[in-house]
Amino acid sequence: MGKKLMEIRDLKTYFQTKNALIRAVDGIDLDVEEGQIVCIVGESGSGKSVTSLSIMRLLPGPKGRITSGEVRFEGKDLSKLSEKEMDAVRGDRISMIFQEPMTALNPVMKVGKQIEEVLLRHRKVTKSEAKSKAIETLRFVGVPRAEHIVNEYPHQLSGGMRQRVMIAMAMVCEPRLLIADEPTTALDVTIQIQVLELMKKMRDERKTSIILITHDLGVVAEMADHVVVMYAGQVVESTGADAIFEKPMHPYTQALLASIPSLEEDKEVLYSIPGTVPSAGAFPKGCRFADRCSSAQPSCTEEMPELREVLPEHFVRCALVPNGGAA
Amino acid sequence: MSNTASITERERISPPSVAPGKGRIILNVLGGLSVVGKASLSYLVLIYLFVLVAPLFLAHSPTDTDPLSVTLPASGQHWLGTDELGRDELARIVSGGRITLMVGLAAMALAVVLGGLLGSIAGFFGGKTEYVIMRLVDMMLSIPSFFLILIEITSFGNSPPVVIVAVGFTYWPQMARIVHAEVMKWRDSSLVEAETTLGAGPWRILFRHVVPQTYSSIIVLATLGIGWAILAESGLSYLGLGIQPPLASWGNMLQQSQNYIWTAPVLAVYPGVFILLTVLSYSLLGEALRDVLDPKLKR
Amino acid sequence: GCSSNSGNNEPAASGGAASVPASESASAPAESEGVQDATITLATNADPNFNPWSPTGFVESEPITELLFDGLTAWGTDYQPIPALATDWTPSDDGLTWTINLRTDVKWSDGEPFTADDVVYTFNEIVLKKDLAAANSSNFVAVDKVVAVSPSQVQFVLKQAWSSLPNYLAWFAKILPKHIFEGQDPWNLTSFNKEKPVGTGSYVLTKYMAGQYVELERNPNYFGGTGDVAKVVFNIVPDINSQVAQLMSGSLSMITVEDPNLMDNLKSNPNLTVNEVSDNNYYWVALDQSQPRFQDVKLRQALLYAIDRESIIKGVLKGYGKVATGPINPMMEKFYNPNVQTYAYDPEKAKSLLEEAGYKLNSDGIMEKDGEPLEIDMPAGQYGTLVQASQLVQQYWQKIGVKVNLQVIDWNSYVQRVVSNRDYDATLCWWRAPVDPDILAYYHSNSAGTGNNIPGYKNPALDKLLEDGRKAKTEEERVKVYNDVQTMTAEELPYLYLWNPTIAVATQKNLIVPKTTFIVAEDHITEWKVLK
Amino acid sequence: MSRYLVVRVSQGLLTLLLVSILTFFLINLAPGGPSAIMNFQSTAEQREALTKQLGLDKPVVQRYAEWLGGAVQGDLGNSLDSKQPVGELLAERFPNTVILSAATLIFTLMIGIPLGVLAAVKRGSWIDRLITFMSTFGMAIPEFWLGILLIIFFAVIHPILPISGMMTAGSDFSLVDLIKHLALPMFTLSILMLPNIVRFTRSAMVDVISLDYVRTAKAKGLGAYRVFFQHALRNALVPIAAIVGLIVPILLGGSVVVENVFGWPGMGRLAVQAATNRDYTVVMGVTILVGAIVIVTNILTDLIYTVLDPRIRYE
Amino acid sequence: MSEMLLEVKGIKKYFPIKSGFLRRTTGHVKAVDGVSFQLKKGETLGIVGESGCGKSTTGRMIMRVLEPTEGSILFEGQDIAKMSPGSLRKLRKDFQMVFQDPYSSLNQKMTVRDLIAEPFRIHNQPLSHSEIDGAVCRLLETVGLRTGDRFRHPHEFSGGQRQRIVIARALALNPKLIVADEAVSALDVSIQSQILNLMVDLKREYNLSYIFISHNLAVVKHISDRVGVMYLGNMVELAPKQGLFAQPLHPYTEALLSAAPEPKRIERRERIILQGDVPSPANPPHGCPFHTRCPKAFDRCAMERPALKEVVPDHQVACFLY
Ligand SMILES: Nc1ncnc2c1ncn2[C@@H]1O[C@H](COP(=O)(O)OP(=O)(O)OP(=O)(O)O)[C@@H](O)[C@H]1O
Ligand SMILES: Nc1ncnc2c1ncn2[C@@H]1O[C@H](COP(=O)(O)OP(=O)(O)OP(=O)(O)O)[C@@H](O)[C@H]1O
Ligand SMILES: [Mg+2]
Ligand SMILES: [Mg+2]
Ligand code: NI
Repeated sequence: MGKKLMEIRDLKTYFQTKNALIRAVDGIDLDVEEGQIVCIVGESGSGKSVTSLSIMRLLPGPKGRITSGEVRFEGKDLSKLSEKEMDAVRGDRISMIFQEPMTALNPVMKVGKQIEEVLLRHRKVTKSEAKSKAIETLRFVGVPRAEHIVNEYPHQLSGGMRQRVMIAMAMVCEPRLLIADEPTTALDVTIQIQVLELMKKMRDERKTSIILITHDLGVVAEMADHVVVMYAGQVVESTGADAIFEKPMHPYTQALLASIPSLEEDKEVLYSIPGTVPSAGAFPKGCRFADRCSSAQPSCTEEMPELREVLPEHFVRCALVPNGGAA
Repeated sequence: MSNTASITERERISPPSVAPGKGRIILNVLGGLSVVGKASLSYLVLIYLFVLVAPLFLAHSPTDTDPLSVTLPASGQHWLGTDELGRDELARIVSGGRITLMVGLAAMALAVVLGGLLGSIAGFFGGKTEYVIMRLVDMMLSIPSFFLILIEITSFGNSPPVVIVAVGFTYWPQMARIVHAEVMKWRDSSLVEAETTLGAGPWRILFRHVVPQTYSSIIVLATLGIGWAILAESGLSYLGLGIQPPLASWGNMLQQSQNYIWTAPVLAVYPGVFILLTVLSYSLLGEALRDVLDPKLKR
Repeated sequence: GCSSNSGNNEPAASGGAASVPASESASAPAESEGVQDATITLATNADPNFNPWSPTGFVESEPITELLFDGLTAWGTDYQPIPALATDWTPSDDGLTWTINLRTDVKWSDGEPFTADDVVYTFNEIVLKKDLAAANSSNFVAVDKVVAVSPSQVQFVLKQAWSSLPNYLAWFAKILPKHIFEGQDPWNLTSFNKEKPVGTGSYVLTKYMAGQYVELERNPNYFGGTGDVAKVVFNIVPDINSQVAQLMSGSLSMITVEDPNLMDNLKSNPNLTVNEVSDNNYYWVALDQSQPRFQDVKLRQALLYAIDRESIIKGVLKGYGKVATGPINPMMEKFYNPNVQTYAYDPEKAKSLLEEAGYKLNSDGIMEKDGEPLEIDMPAGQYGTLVQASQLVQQYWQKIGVKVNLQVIDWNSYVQRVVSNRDYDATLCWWRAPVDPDILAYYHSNSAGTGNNIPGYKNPALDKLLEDGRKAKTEEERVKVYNDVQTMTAEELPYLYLWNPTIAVATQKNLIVPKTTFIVAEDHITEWKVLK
Repeated sequence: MSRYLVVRVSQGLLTLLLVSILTFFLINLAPGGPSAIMNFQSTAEQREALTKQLGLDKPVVQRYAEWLGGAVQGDLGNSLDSKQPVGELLAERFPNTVILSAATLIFTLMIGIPLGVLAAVKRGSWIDRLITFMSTFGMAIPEFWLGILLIIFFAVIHPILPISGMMTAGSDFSLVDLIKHLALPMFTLSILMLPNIVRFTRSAMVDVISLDYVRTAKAKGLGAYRVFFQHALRNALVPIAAIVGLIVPILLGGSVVVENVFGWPGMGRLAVQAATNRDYTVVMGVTILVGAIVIVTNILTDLIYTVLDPRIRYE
Repeated sequence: MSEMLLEVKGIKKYFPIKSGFLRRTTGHVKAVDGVSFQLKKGETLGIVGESGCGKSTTGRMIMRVLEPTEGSILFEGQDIAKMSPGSLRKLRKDFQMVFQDPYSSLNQKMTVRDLIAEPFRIHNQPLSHSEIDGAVCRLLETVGLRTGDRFRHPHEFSGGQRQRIVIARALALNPKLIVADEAVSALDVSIQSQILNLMVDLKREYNLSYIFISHNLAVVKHISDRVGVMYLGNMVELAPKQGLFAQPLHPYTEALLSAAPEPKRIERRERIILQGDVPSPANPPHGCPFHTRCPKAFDRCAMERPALKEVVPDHQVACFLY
């Protein structure tokens, strides 16, 4: 077990909208060790992106704010830093990759400049040093003709290239932590695998920790050391990658795995989870998965279960899972 | 074997609903307006009621001149005083308001119909039709509206219908452009494809499915446009080209009052303030509607 | 009459001609020291045309051409013709030839000498050339031709006797330089008309910025001596409110104010002097005489009885005006005949006259004759106060059961409709003419339909009187004829006479000008005093 | 690119042709006539002579053909009123309108863009509401009314600024003098324009601010200034350039009234004079010139796009 | 499983590239460059391939919402590619489409009832108000929605429910063929299976045929009988699913299958990681479209384009290796 790089404790991020208080992230615990890839999976709207934005303190406007909890990173609580101190962390110690490589790059700025900008902001370097470093980083992420590409605009690049530029931008300052929010969703499978391999290379060669957000269990299986399953703003299961696929304990995790078709085996009928995710503005009182859960008990709707360590390093939020596992 | 759970499940949905009438929808929209929007709407409702109903209660006719009591200050007899020919200012404001508000509405109605029709046809059918219509729009837009109105009015005289047509006629290209852009967004949409695959003809798709998608932009634009039309009429009146006496309009009252700016400046205040408030209300209402109907809509 | 010009604002710096001081209590200009070489700033409301005869030169040009050019005669402050380029003028016995002697010491501003040829050229080649249709040229229909007798003498050869010639020669009838115009199209000579006019007047043009200002400087060679004013700048200010504001703030030296509303206001301003002057001007309503119904004098009288002119003058004109009794202005004391039929406001009388004429109120409350309701289409042109005045008339007439459809149209369309097509039932306008009783052009049957006889009134008896007036040799004769004319017009009402307005010339306190209209004052600019 | 220009320009010319036909027939079929002819005191004989002099006795179509023939060769004819060549008249007035419009445009852009950015950045706050409300307010005031109020204020109450014309009559040109004269008309016109710019900037910025790359810029640790001005505003400039293209006709239209109120010797005043005097050739000249300006601005804004946004390229 | 329903022969779609304001055609996007296949009654054909390879374009041409540039589409023997709009409109009820984004393919301003009744109205079916209502309710029940919700608007439904509405609408006229273009891609994983199950059920119940377009190999494998693999406007492999997934012949199919992440922590067969990006369809390479990225390419691949040919019974592939 490696050294803890980041510890998130009971993070709550709420959005105040005109009609309701949206509890997008509702008490999350998350640990990231050095050189570890932590995957967060969960359905759309379960709070994955908001978690990452909360870490980065990039929540939109006055609406959304961190209500409580702490984000300990290298000993500092990020949620307590001033905006200026936070700026120094962003892009340097922690950096981030977003889902849409097209829109995440500034369309009117040359690619090279966008990378250099980070260096100029965080490192004492001259422009030309920044440029050569940018080219070097682009080469590292496998961009051919890097010295030409720096002078091109994002729209002149293909999707895969753009995402690599994003990665280059994120790693040019050699951050300790990379947060990647669905970095490959917009990419084709054959390109996706290239990008995923690249991220592995980053972890292996630079010991960067990665939080990888995805809803694709295939990607999780490919990449994760540790998996966090989110549902309705909460962590419902959190454990090592092997355990999730071999012994999923939370009914939601189980259902999820059962409901996706696989290339390897043929399922006559897919399991399907009835109903839909409750809306973040109106969560039920008890277990948030209760009304879709096939094994739900009346008590489930009454009381919110705790996230418990049922096996070593295996946390589950379900009242029905006994300690020691074997649901 | 079918997974019946997925087919027959009864999903959690709030209580069974009945068909909401159009009225409900309108109420919902109005209810969603911001405070400023509601205030503007209330002002507009009141002012329309005022100009429609007030004549029943007014003691004076707006055309009754009295040379011996010109530019009187406000009094119990004449609540807003009298104008340069001794006519009751309140009665003039009311009857001028009728005309002004009517010109605004009618001009905009014309612009909406003409612009909406041409814009949506251009946007939907594309090709040569689009080219011709949009060139026409370009042409209209390249004559600054004021010049065009100026020429139209000098050409056809300045009876209210001409003023309405002239003002409306200058606004339709703007309308057409927006509607064109909005409709064009839908031209290749899956909505249109879906309807096509159902076998619907192009006109049905255009008017039943695509045009309704642009209603909110049209409503917003029209609301803003009414204010613009009212201003345009008053600008025309300033140049002596708007609605003509003995008909009153706020614009021509303002224009007349210019001659009394040194002696009876209050004559310029009443119509000016009414124009200001009305145009302001329309604009604010338009903004508020934009927020409710289509938060993404931009000009 | 009224000249067209741009915009609908009342022309402020307008070229009224013939007026007398309204109040004789002129505090004589203090004999204190004047400022030599002063600059004064006047206003005009549009870009001028420097050609005084140009058909497109109107009130905006007149105050400027008045300073740039001279006529043969000019107005005295008593509105009698005084010598200008002419030294004296005498008619022949039959009245058909006027012999005029010219000054010999006059030079054009380009140095050329002024001679009889210039006069001959101006009249024969410009004014009397029908094809050119020079402005005001219709005033000179009685002139056959002008002959140069010697370099310093010309003869005006007339078609009929015309006793008013010297008066009309002072009325914007400026002499143009032959050496510039010869062989040129006078209207297209923009180098003269728009850029560099050459005149004999007291001032010469030094700078003209289109749309901005016209700058004149004292003509060093002017024959009439020099005064305090070295430089006259005409600011081109289209908006009357701006003009007034500029006057109040001191950046204009003087403006003409026709709007009675402003007069009290300006009068109370301690920095301004306001001279009230009356203008030879009367407002009237013309009723289309080609329609039989308007040929009935009872109807015309009834319609005049129905208008409360006293109240209009008191209320709307703020007292700045007098009820007009006929075509001759009381300022022409000698010719004015006060003892004519008058029409004090009397709606009852109006109604009974209508009844006499065969009209009855119908169920709609409208007067009706033989099933025809008395409905009047009344176009009103957007110019000055015409629209407002027409609205007042409309209201008065409606009170006695006459339905009036008022149609306000822009000035050009109005002229086309009323003057060109004579397509109206009634219309309200005004005439402004030289201070002279000769009104033949506006009343003679010959000018019905095509000329200035707008209503198209035809009356052989009146025609005869007017012709006699022109032929009259002595003043007594003329007085008698025009007295009769006034009696007849008052009874017959070829036009419904409304009022004679009083206008005002407002100046800064430190500028002392003769108490006359703007244009006449300009003829006497050498006498202006600019105080410290 | 050059082919693109050729096509744009030829389309512009076609538009101008249509504009000229529309204008010519409208104005010529209008009642009334050139004020030379429509003089109240003229006799029928004079009117007839003048009609002939001005060539107005010919059929309208023939006159249009003649006008077009001249216009194609760069001869817009002579004013019916002053007899000056229309080209000269326009050359006299056009620079003045340009001075007023350009000053207004620069002024409004300088004030409006920062205000719009501020409103967008502080979206939802009271600053935003205040700015939005003020700009709406500006859109609701009849400009001539505002002009008159300003005249009263500055002429009488505080006579510190000249209220008419573009230079002190009779004095030599001086920049200070020009700026003083410019102040009021420019301010009035700005009140008319500012709302457009502010709102448009705001909405363009709001759009951009919520885009991913602005978030990326923040995620890179860049400071607020760099994020909003280097990244966001730079992108928002594309739609703002578009509004500048749209605003030019509004500006020229608005200047008609403002030029009249403040006696500014520009094309707007010329146009109103010409229209009321039925000075057909001048009306045509102004319309064509204004149309051409609008077309040229549109082409220019399209070209500016390519500078502002590398994604846009015209072949 | 014998009767031929649809026969697509060499369809092509070239989109003109119009540049800038000029609107001049400066080239063509060869979105679909000669694709042929057949579909039997009751059969499901899956089409996979990377983004931009022409899957949707193919689907839309079959629906005739796009005019094919070339080729013929025989639906029960009639060539719908050449049919007039009028007669086509009548035939349309036989083939329907389900779109990727149910939200944008539904008129937001209409109630679900009106939306589902729309096909009846379009085809002027002489049904009374209550008959239509009944039909709508039946359809809603078929796809598993509450009939009481029929007066709601689409935005009041979740993604999966909206997709059901779209399916109900497609079913309204008893079609024989449904083209589903990325019908489940926009849905959450847990909802996706609901729709897939529904589609399978409906197919059995109504003997429907599907053309199921997706980039998700696992989903295609789950639902299809046969699978076609497209690359850059070409069909590179077409085979029954068992054969294709067990024994991919085309190097591209091989790479695709190996790159697809599997939700399993197992040792997988050797990864084939392709180099570079998909070429642009506006400027496709000469010869085999895949040769620029193909690990097994040889000289001939750059020279000529391989045709789709049957190398194993029922298994067609376009590659010179076979
Ligand atoms: N700006 C916002 N205002 C209001 N609510 C928001 C906002 N951003 C997110 N939310 C809400 O927060 C909840 C969590 O959203 P989040 O984006 O984290 O989901 P996610 O797990 O990333 O989903 P996806 O897989 O679709 O990206 C959702 O219910 C969403 O509606
Ligand atoms: N209307 C159009 N005009 C021009 N090009 C088009 C048009 N529609 C599609 N294309 C182009 O045709 C090619 C094929 O597009 P298509 O949508 O069929 O791909 P696809 O396989 O469905 O991709 P995806 O998986 O992203 O949906 C693409 O390169 C696309 O850019
Ligand atoms: Mg997300
Ligand atoms: Mg597709
Ligand atoms: Ni006159």
